[in-house]
Amino acid sequence: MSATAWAWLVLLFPLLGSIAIALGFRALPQKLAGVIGTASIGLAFACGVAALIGLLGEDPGARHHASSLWDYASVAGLDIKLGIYLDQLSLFMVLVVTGVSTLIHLYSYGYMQSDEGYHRFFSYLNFFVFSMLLLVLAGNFVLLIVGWAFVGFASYALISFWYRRETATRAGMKAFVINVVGDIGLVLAAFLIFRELGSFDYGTVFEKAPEVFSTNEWTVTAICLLLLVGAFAKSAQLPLHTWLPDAMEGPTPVSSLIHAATMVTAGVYLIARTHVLFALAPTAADISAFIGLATLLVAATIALVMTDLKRAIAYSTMSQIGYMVVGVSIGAYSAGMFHLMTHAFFKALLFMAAGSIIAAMANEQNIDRMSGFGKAMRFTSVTMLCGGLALAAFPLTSGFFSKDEILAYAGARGGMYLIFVVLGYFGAFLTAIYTFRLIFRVLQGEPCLEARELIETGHVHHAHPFNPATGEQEDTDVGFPGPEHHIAESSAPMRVAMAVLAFGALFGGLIQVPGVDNVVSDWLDPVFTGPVLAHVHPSIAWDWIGLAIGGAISLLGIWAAHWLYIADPEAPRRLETRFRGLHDFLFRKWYFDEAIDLLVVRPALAVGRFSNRVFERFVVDGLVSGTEGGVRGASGVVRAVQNGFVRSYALLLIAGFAGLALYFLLSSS
Amino acid sequence: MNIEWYIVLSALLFATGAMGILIRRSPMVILLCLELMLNAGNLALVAFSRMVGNGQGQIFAVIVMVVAACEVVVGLGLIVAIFRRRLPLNVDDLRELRG
Amino acid sequence: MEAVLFFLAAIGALGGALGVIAMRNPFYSVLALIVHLFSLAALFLLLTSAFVAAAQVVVYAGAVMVLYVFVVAYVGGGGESAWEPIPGQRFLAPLLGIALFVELAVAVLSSSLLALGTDGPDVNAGFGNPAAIGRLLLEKFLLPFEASSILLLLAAVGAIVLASNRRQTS
Amino acid sequence: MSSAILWAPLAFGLLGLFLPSRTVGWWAVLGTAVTLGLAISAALGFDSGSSALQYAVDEPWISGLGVDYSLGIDGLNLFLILLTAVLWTGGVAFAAFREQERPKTFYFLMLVAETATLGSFLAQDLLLFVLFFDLMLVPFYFLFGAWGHDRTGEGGLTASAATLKMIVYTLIGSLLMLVAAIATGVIAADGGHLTFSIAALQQRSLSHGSQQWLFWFFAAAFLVKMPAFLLHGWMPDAYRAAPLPALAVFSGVLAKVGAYGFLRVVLPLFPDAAVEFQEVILLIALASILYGSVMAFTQTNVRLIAGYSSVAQLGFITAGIFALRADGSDGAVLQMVNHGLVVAPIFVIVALLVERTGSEDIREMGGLALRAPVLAALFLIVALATLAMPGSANFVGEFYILNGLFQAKIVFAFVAIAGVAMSAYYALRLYQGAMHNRAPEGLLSREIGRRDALVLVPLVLCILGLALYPQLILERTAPKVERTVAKVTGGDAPEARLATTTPPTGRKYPYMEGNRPVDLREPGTP
Repeated sequence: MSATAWAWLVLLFPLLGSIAIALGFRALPQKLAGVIGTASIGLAFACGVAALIGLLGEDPGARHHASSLWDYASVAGLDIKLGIYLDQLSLFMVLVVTGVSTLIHLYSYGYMQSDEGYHRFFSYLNFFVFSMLLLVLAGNFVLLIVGWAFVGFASYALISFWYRRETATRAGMKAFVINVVGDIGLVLAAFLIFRELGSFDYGTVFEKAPEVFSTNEWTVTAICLLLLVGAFAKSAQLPLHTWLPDAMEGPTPVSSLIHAATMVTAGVYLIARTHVLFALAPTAADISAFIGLATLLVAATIALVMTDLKRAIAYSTMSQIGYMVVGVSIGAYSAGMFHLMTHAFFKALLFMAAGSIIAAMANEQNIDRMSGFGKAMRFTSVTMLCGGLALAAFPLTSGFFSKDEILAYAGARGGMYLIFVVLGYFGAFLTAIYTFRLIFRVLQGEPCLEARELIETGHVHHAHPFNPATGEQEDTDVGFPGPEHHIAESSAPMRVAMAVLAFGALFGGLIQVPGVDNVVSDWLDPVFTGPVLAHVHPSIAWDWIGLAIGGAISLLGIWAAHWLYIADPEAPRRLETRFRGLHDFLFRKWYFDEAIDLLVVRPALAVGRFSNRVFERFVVDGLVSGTEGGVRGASGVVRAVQNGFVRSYALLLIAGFAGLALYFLLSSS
Repeated sequence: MNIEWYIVLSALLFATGAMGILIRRSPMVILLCLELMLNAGNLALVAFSRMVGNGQGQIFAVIVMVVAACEVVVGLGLIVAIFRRRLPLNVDDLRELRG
Repeated sequence: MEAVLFFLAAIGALGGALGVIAMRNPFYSVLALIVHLFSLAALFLLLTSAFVAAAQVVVYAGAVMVLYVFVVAYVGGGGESAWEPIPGQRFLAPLLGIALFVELAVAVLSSSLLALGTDGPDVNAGFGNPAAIGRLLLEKFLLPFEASSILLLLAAVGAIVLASNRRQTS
Repeated sequence: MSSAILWAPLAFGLLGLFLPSRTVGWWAVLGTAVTLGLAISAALGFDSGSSALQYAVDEPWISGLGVDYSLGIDGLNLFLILLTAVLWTGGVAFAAFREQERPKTFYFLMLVAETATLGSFLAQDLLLFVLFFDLMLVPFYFLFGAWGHDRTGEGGLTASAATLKMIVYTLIGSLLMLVAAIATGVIAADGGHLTFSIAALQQRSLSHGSQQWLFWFFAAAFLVKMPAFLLHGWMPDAYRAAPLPALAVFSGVLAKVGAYGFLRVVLPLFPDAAVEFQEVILLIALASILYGSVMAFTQTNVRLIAGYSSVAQLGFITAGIFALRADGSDGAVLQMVNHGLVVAPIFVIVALLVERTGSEDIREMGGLALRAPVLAALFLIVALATLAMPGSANFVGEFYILNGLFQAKIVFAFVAIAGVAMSAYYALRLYQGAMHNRAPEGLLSREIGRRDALVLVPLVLCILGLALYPQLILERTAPKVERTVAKVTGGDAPEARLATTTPPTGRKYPYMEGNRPVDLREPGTP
């Protein structure tokens, strides 16, 4: 079988799994649904590997194939086929997505077992994987948009999975609407591309773009900026990021899969996919890079003060995606994609560990109330530490290599790009602090009530679940984990998934070590030929110097976190009172939500209210009563004639007769 | 006598009848005025019949008489019915058709 | 002679007609109409239409008018008030009447009808007598004849229904 | 074939009057199903590559006036006829599962309405079109007025008052159209042979001045029918009054007749005026999109949310047509079908929601998904299609429309696309409000019944099927649409200009502006 046939199968299995589970939601036993869900993703991963083997047998320059099933909508000059485009980049993404997804499905198989909505969950999750693969494999911009919107929907459905929680449904809506804004950016970009290049097809577009556009021409810049709207909405970059922290209302495996490992990195993939266009629009690329940089710093500062465990990790995700965006926007494509992969490992892992702890806390997410889980949950704390080390770029872990490669590339470009190096390392310092803030506060210290219960009785704390945002009791009948939700650490599939990811987080970076091996860049680089932003290659020596600095900063950050949260536990509080204004500013997340509320939501609602109360009543109904008045006035005249006097009617009749006779007389003479 | 005299007389009678319908308010008299108009028509028919020397116009006149008789019967029946219900015998007071 | 008779009959017919619309009392109107009908019968005779004239006298001036007289006697005369409730009616009605007359007259006289301005062709003696009419009715116009007889029947039934004593609840 | 499709519902409706009241509902379902079968067989025999009129019937009817009984199917109306047949089958079946008052009259009127609607789609003669267009109103007048709901308790109107309002609005438009239709024939005849055949009228050109006023007379009728912004005053009251099965077909099909009229009548007959007033109509369309969307997300009555969303969707369709490009109009035709397939299930679902909650206020609903997961899933699919989720046929339609608009009038496209974002919000709000969050006290939800599923599931399957293969409609529509649009933009042979054969590939090729190729080469260069 050809590589593209395998790629079609990659798409097919998750879709079939989703449909099978959805249709059989009454008939299938719960376990079987989980098995089908996990197996279909596993099969997709296997097919991805088969496609990889297929591509490996070909010349590196010829490893791109397009294939289409049927004309999806091709009339009037629009060429929209149901087609895929398989090359090293899309296959790389396929492998990352299916690989991580398989593990997270495995984790969910255990984690969600006491949930009433088990079937629904796996159906959605499989659908999400299908959508993500469609996004990655799409052969034209229209299918890209389809995949793009499908993942947005899957994200919505899974965020509001516990649909009786108002905070969850509201967060889902927010995510969906912001994602639609992104979709619109993509749609407009596609229109502009079609106008200039006459095609939506990747192959045609990328081939023609260098011939048609000159560098930094406004059209190509506009295209890139519109693409960035889509990318940033999906990847939670400023200022379209506010949905991501709220998205943590969803079940933790969802946060792990969609809002950490895969979907939110789609924007990075998009920029890499359309690198030809960005290479022609360096200005747009620079804007993108600076927004990425701003996001990484803003998110890192917010993560420093977040008290909600999952939200803190979510802000860390934003920050890490900032690194990737910087990477692919300055030309370090392979490095960006490499960081995407390692981040998928360690961030998925961190969420899994967080999910385990939150389950043990009976749904409490506030880290102020957690402590001492290091002793209570050995396995979880070890894996969490692995993830944390990778996130903090501890030397020789995966994050260590991938993050520094981006910064090394920026350094090699020199000039203005040195800002990225300096602030990137500053961000890394913050990353190390906030990561270990979480780890120290959750795992270390005197065990809290729930942790003590676990240590002493071996039982997970038993409480009715409540909504951490509002404090109200949850409806468990819709599928919220009930009081019997005693899954923390106990399920073997969860342990397997966490162990595999921990291994990846620790050692995944070793496939791309400067001067040693270059698996990722060797594989991806043939994609990024043709127009590129810059032809630079940091020397191996500079790479290692960068790595050394990165390692030092990471250690410094971990030491600072240790000093703040272990050695001198009162220090954070002192700092908080000392810099109250700054703390409030960070704690309120730089007031982004408030600003959007003020600038977008309120005006829209005001317009709606105005339309409803004033416009509809006075103008439209005024038109109605105007019409009505006109009709009534006209009918008044007619009514006056219809006065009920028979003789009057007779008069009219005879008048009409006389008039007609007169007409005939006049016309005949 | 020229036929046109008859025709003009017929027109005059017809106009008189029409005027009567417009002026009078008693349904009874209105019926009478209708008779006037029908008879004006009859006169014209018979005159034309004579003019062409063909008896068919007279047949029409006879049939108009039949119709007039029917109309009278029904009209008078209505008047009696109105009277029975103690409604005013004045067409201006029967105004249910007012719009 | 014929002209004298015509004018006498014409004056009678017109006078009768004016009497119908001018009399306050319906009873007098009915009487005026009888005068009018007799005059018309005379005119018909002048037009050598003997049967129609006879029918006019027998059916109209006889039977129909008796019916009228009977009903007027039943419901009572009762003149109408001089007050005219419809504005303009009193002014427009004569105006329209005159307009109608003028128009009809103009229409007939200015038209190019053949044989207008003649007394009509010579006709044989049997023209318009009952035998001729009867033959026409029963041969050529049998269907209208039957139809009109059915109409009469219906009218009779209708009149009985309308005027019957049965009180309907409204 | 055309005649059979047209008269089948009426025939069944008349025969139904002689049946016992218990069976007349099923008889009506049979009638609509037979019509659907005929429509499907017509679609199967349809020659997809052709722009010619198929299954044409052309008999002189009132020869003195030049009115012909002229029917036919082509790319413009094929799927609208199918849509009509499908939705009527669904709507009548949905009604037949429930007790109706005076069932004989109800189903008779429903079937008369179907014939009238099919007639306005099939008619190829201008006066025949006008006749059927006006005839559509009559059955709905009685259906809304006699079977409708009085809303006086909610500050609304009685059913008959609301219906009267609708009739007054639409009649004004219809009368203007009647005048314009007669005038078109007479002016085009110019003393010669009088004909109202649309194809023949197309050959005769009207002067610019007459085109101007005729255009607006027709546009008035069509815009009221849709309804478009500022002419939608009848919609809220009528939608609240209407009985739901009738409303489902009304909203699903009748609104499309207006948009269809633009393509069938206005563009071919008044091409100059269409170009001249393009921007005015586009402004109206944009206002409909924005206003409909804004209103849809402030309403609380579920019927009105759907109603205002229709205003917005019809705005998109109008905008697509008046992009005056083949892709815009292709998208518009596709979107008419899509929107019909979406809005009718919405009203069916609204009926089910009202049966479950006893209220039409979205604030008094919630949490229904718990006991009705299948209903929730069906609703979700319909809601996603409503918001033109990429991957649905609605998205393809909107994509074509907006692409046409973008290439023709870029500014309008930017404004119109704001409506897409808003549609996401109001469609999800409708779904969420009913299905998610906590149920109000005492609300007893239950799963969709088998019988209602029988109505709803096929409609949803249609949505899904089209989502997978929108080309089904596009490829049959495109040839005729291209000819229609070519007439407006003044091209001679559509093949020579349309991008199907010469895609505008970069600067080396002629540049496309609107639908006209523009040569961007320096003057003087060969």
